[in-house]
Amino acid sequence: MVNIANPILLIAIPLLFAFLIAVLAPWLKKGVKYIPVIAFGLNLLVVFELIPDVLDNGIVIATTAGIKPPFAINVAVDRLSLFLVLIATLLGFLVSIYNLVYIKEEPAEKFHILFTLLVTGITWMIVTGDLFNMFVAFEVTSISAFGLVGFHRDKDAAEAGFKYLVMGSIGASLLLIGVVMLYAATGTLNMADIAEKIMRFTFKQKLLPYAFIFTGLGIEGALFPLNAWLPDAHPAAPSSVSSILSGIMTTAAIYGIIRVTVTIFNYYQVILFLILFGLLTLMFGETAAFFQKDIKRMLAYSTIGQTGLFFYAFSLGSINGMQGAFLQMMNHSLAKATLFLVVGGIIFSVGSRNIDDFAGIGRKMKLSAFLFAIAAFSLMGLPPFFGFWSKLKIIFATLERVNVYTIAFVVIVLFMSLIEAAYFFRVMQVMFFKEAKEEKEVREAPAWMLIPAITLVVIILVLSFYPTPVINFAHKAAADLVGRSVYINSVLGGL
Amino acid sequence: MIRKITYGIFLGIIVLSLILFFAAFPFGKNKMAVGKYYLKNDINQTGAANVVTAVTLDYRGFDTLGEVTVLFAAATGVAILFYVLEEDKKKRERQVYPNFVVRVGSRIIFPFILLFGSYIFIHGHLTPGGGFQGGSIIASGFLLLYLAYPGERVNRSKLSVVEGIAGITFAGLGLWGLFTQGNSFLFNFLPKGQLNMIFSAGILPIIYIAIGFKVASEFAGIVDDMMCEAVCSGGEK
Amino acid sequence: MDMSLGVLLATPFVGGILAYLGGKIHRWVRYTFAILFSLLAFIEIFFFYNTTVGNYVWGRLFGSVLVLQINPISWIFAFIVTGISFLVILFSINDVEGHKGLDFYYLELLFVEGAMLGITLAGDLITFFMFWELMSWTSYFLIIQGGKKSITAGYKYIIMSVIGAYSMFVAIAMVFGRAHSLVFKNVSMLLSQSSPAFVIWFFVLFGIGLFVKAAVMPLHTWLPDAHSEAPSPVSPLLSGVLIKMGAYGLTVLFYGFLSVQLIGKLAPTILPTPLLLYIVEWLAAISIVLATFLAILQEDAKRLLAYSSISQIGYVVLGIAMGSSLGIAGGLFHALNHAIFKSLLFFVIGGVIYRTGTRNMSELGGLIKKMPVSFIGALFGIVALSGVPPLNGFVSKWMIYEALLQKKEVFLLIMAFVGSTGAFLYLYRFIHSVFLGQLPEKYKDVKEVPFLMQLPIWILSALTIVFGIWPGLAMNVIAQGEKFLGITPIKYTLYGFPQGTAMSSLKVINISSVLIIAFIVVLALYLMLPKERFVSQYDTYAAGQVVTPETKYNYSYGFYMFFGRVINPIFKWSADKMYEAWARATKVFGDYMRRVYTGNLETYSSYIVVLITIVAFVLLIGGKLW
Amino acid sequence: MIYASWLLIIAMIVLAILSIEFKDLIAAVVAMGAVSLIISLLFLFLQAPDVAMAEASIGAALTMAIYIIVVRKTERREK
Amino acid sequence: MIYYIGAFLLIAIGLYAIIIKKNLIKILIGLDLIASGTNLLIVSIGYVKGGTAPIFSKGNILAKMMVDPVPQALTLTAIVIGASELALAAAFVVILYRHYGTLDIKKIRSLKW
Repeated sequence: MVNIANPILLIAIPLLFAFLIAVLAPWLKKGVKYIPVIAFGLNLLVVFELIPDVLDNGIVIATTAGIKPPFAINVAVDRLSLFLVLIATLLGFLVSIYNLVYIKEEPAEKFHILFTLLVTGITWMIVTGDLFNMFVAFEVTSISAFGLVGFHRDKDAAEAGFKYLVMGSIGASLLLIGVVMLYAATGTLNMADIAEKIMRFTFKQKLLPYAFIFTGLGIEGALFPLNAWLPDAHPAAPSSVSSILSGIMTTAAIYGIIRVTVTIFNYYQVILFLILFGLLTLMFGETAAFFQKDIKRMLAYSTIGQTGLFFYAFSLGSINGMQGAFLQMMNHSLAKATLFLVVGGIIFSVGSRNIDDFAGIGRKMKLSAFLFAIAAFSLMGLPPFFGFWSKLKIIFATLERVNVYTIAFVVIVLFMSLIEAAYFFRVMQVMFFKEAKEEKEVREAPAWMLIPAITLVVIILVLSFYPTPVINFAHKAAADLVGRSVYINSVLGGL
Repeated sequence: MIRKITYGIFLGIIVLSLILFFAAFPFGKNKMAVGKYYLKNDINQTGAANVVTAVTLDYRGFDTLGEVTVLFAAATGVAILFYVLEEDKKKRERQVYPNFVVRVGSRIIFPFILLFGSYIFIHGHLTPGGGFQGGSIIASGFLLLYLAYPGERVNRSKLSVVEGIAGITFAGLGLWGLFTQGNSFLFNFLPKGQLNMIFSAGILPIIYIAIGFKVASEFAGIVDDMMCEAVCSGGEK
Repeated sequence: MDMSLGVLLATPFVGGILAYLGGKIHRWVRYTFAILFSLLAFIEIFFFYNTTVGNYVWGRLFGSVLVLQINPISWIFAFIVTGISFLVILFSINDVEGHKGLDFYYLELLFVEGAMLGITLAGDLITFFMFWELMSWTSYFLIIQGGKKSITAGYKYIIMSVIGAYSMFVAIAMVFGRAHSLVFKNVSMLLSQSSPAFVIWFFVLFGIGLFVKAAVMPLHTWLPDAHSEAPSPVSPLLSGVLIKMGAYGLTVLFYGFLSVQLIGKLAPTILPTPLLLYIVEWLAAISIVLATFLAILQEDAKRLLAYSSISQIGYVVLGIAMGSSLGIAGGLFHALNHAIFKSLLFFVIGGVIYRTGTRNMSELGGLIKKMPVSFIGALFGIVALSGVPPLNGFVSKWMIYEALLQKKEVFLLIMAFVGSTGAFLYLYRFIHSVFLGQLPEKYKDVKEVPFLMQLPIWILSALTIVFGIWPGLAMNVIAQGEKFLGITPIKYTLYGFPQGTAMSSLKVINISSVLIIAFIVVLALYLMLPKERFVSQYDTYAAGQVVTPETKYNYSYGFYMFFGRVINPIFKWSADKMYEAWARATKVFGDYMRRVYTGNLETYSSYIVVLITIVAFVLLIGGKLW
Repeated sequence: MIYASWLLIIAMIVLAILSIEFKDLIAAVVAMGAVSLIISLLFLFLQAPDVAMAEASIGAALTMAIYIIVVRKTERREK
Repeated sequence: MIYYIGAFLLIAIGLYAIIIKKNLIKILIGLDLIASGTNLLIVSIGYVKGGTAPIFSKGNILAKMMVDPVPQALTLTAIVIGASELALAAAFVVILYRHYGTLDIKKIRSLKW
């Protein structure tokens, strides 16, 4: 009997289909656009099959080459990974539906190939249990992202793509150096194995490889000051790609950092510095977003800010903090993806990315504007939406211990939330309550572009009003992560 | 100038710290942990004489799948960036007359390059070399052809069909192993054969041949895109 | 019985959604749902009269239960919320007819009502905070529907609200970090055991959030803009109800979470009231005086009323912060009364705006003949507001004065009196400029407002009398509430207060009778005595020119300019300007901050290198991080 | 052998520096190719024939070709 | 050890080129140098003194004598990845030149703040 609940299928299926696009493109022509939908639909099935297994056992492990984990590459999905894999696959599926209508520019089939590879790479990065494999997945992700950022081939796209490429390449090299240092030190590449063997190392010995890996992943994960590519690249990419980049790619890189920090290095000594990174990222992202006139650029900066927020929450180091971080990750992924999708539809209709040109959208594109509002509310953390619960958790986790530092942290976080609220409300004012200067014919975006956003908003709403299962799940995921033994023992202890 | 010196010092600090780190793991010392296992069990587990191939394709075959994917993505990305509408392409094409010696010489050499490349990737599991090396050698053969006949182009859609099929072969073999035997991706389900024979090591040669085709067609595609760009839009002024 | 708290809370939300959806079918479906459900909520409130229902658990979150409760204190506020909301919806039907996006308007209106109801019913801090935020942003969407200027006003409102809410949020999180339960009972238990520093922090942070909503100076700056620019039916909701949520929060904070004794322990008590409460009292008193002065100088009728709201909420806060039984009762009663008469006044001015299209007082005048019902409403409103018997404002103000006297806080008493006197000035101005005097030519054909808009005016006018003559009706609940808070409830009778409650006893019926008799006597004298001859308004000369109906001869612009000249210097330093300067500074700073994204690839890569260099350097100097 | 590797590495560093300092981009690219070739030799010294082959055919040949195409397509001199 | 130092220096030179050099092609060379340096580093980590290539050819070679095969496999991957990255970067350079008419990175900064 074929067992569908195998995490490797999450990677193998879309890869197979991506290659299939290349094969079928000469014959199917435009028809290839349905292939990613099928691929991620199948993936979604696999994820749903995985959910009960992971919930029961806490972790699902799959081997390659029929050889036990430390010796061959393995793939492991524990609660935290499942969390993100679910989001990644879901976004991949929905955005590929969005692409059916959205991508009109040639060469469309190449776009679909790269798009499939991008989402696959992200999934890969999340599920892999091997450090070098993570590097490879990182490269799959970033190289497809480079290509997609340059998809429009215009001035902005070329500049943004090149900058992204240079920074991403440096990041990849640094990550590789870090991985290699760990190999030199331990003689193995399996995460669990390294985690086991690195315990005998001193703080000092662990610092340099950690710094390299952190920097490498941090570049992709948009941590300040490594995130300068992001505000250029996200707007330059087609909106559907931006929603994947913003929604899950940075999150996946942060996941990598979390995995490395907690599971491999068990590195609580550096946590104060990580808090610094989180807060700086948050501050710079949100303040810069406040000044943007280009909506996609604004959203990109907001992504930086949100990344900073959940990275900050993670770096609190407590189970509660991590729980908050995971909730915020989920919230950010769903909401930001929705925002980019909706904004893509609006730009599609209005033909401008300037916020001031969105006047009167609230009346002409009612549904889009409504979806935008809900997603923005959730992102800002206004009740009763899902973002509120995650923000609540983050603040509660911070103030578990009340001292000068935590108060200062909270003040910064909340002040930045205020700025975020300020610019989102400004956009909404323009959209809903400002009359358009000239009467232009603006029609609602096509239905196929709205359906993904609607689905995401429905998910956000369901989570908003029924958050308990997710919250409990996040708590368990955080506890598993902090406990470490679940992961390490089940990977090393065979199947 | 101050910038240069400052960053020189910074980079010096980084190099120093790296040296400091690696001082604990000196050059030439045996640091193997999993490596030892591979060397010990290579012959009975994979049957490939070349342990590097065994590691690349079997133990770490999943990495290689990723690597192939990266190359695929890069080739696609280059194709996107250099995408020119078909009609524009034809308009801009122009005739170039390269050296006679180059033209004739490349015609003679090209089959040999192909043969050499194929040899390398077919014997990937026995001798040094493999799909990547062989594939890139074949691609450099294509490069030679481009130098000789700048006006001509490869049929890109056929090239992409080749890469697609090669990729499907790789992923499909992996899935075959997963679904039929062992419940493990990339399971080596074919008989291992005898060491140092061409038909040995199970699925490894097949994968390496697929990779060879894939790498060759992808690099050829990249070169093709680059060259066409250079020629089609009248590059050098 | 427990379940019905959930039903009560759900009523406005369900109504809002149904009204929204119904509006897609026909506008009357929308109106039916809106009116029906707001009325339903109002009726449901009465099932909880004088009952205390605790701990209806409606959810669990982060290991804390989410609880709904109702007690007499929250009942008062829930009563205000549902009552005024119902009237606002009645009023809206004619007023905003024909505007765009009405479905959304009613949705928001009912959601605001639901959110405020949620605040009053909240039994734990998460619920409280959730509805608090919900109220902020839903009311924001109501405010910015009032035209161009309202957008800026709304922006200011939402920013200040969010600041306040976040301050409160920090306080809540601090408690959560220690108690891991946010049910009110546990909170008060925790606070009673905590160190004074912690309690003071909690008090201040939580208080800031409440002060912003209650518009206590210097955190009031959003109010004049928001209240005056909001659509006419929304202003009563804001002024009458929304700022009361701050008062409710303060009551809960002072006497629910803490207690007079506990606050007293925090600092040496040399003053008649504990120090923290004393500071609050002073802030309230300053609000009273300054806002009154500012109200006097306004030209815009709604702005005048908005400033008046700040000053009146000052009385409420002053009363509540007093800590004595009488003071608290006075404060709570004044909250109820203010909701009634301020909504009344806003309804009246809303009707005037509906008919004339302006709210600039110097352009109005003489509307008494055209809009008699509105005039009567305005008359009742201003009489009640200025605290003249027999209307309700008198009783509550009397209670506050008495309480101040009891505590011998003379300065505060004087300030309260000044506020009251000032109220006469601006209220006279209000009624004079709008209803009395010369009717401008262009308003010759103005008619009385439609019936549905008259209805709230009638109802509220009646209520001012009811609560003015029978204060015991309200005292009934308030005393229960005080008992609930653990304060000795005040003694009261239906008509007033017996001996021993305050320095003197009060029997409103007596005063009222005297006043009514006096009124009748004066009226009789007026009717009996010979009258002057009536002359046409225009039978006069001004500087040799014949006065025509077009000429404006009773000037109402700059009515109190002489007074303004005297007090203007005080307002050179306004809190508003300070916040604006602060915002500007933040903006400039942020503008510099974002310049790290130079667009220069070299810079970007150097960031990476510098980062690694730092780590490497740390390693080289011995791996010590600090 | 050990001296050969010393020499090669020093040559490699020098060539690397030259490759980033040459104003003529073609020369820089050629120096880069030489660095690749030396590295591939070093791989042979390090008992890694597979990698040496890959580096020689990919790193030295194909990458070089790409560089040269790009330089021809753009401009030859660094200003 | 000299191999390590050579690799580190290559990496450092590459980073230096990316930071200091303004020409796009030089930046590409810098990226390439970093990648090459990393590859050299990886392979030299796997080297064992007196070891042989990890291939069981016809002669009788003992497994104990071989160098570590894993870094070589990794390097193989890394080389191909580096090359593909470079190809993409080269394509971007061409596109940038088409739009801006220059290879000077200082002039290519229309996206900022």
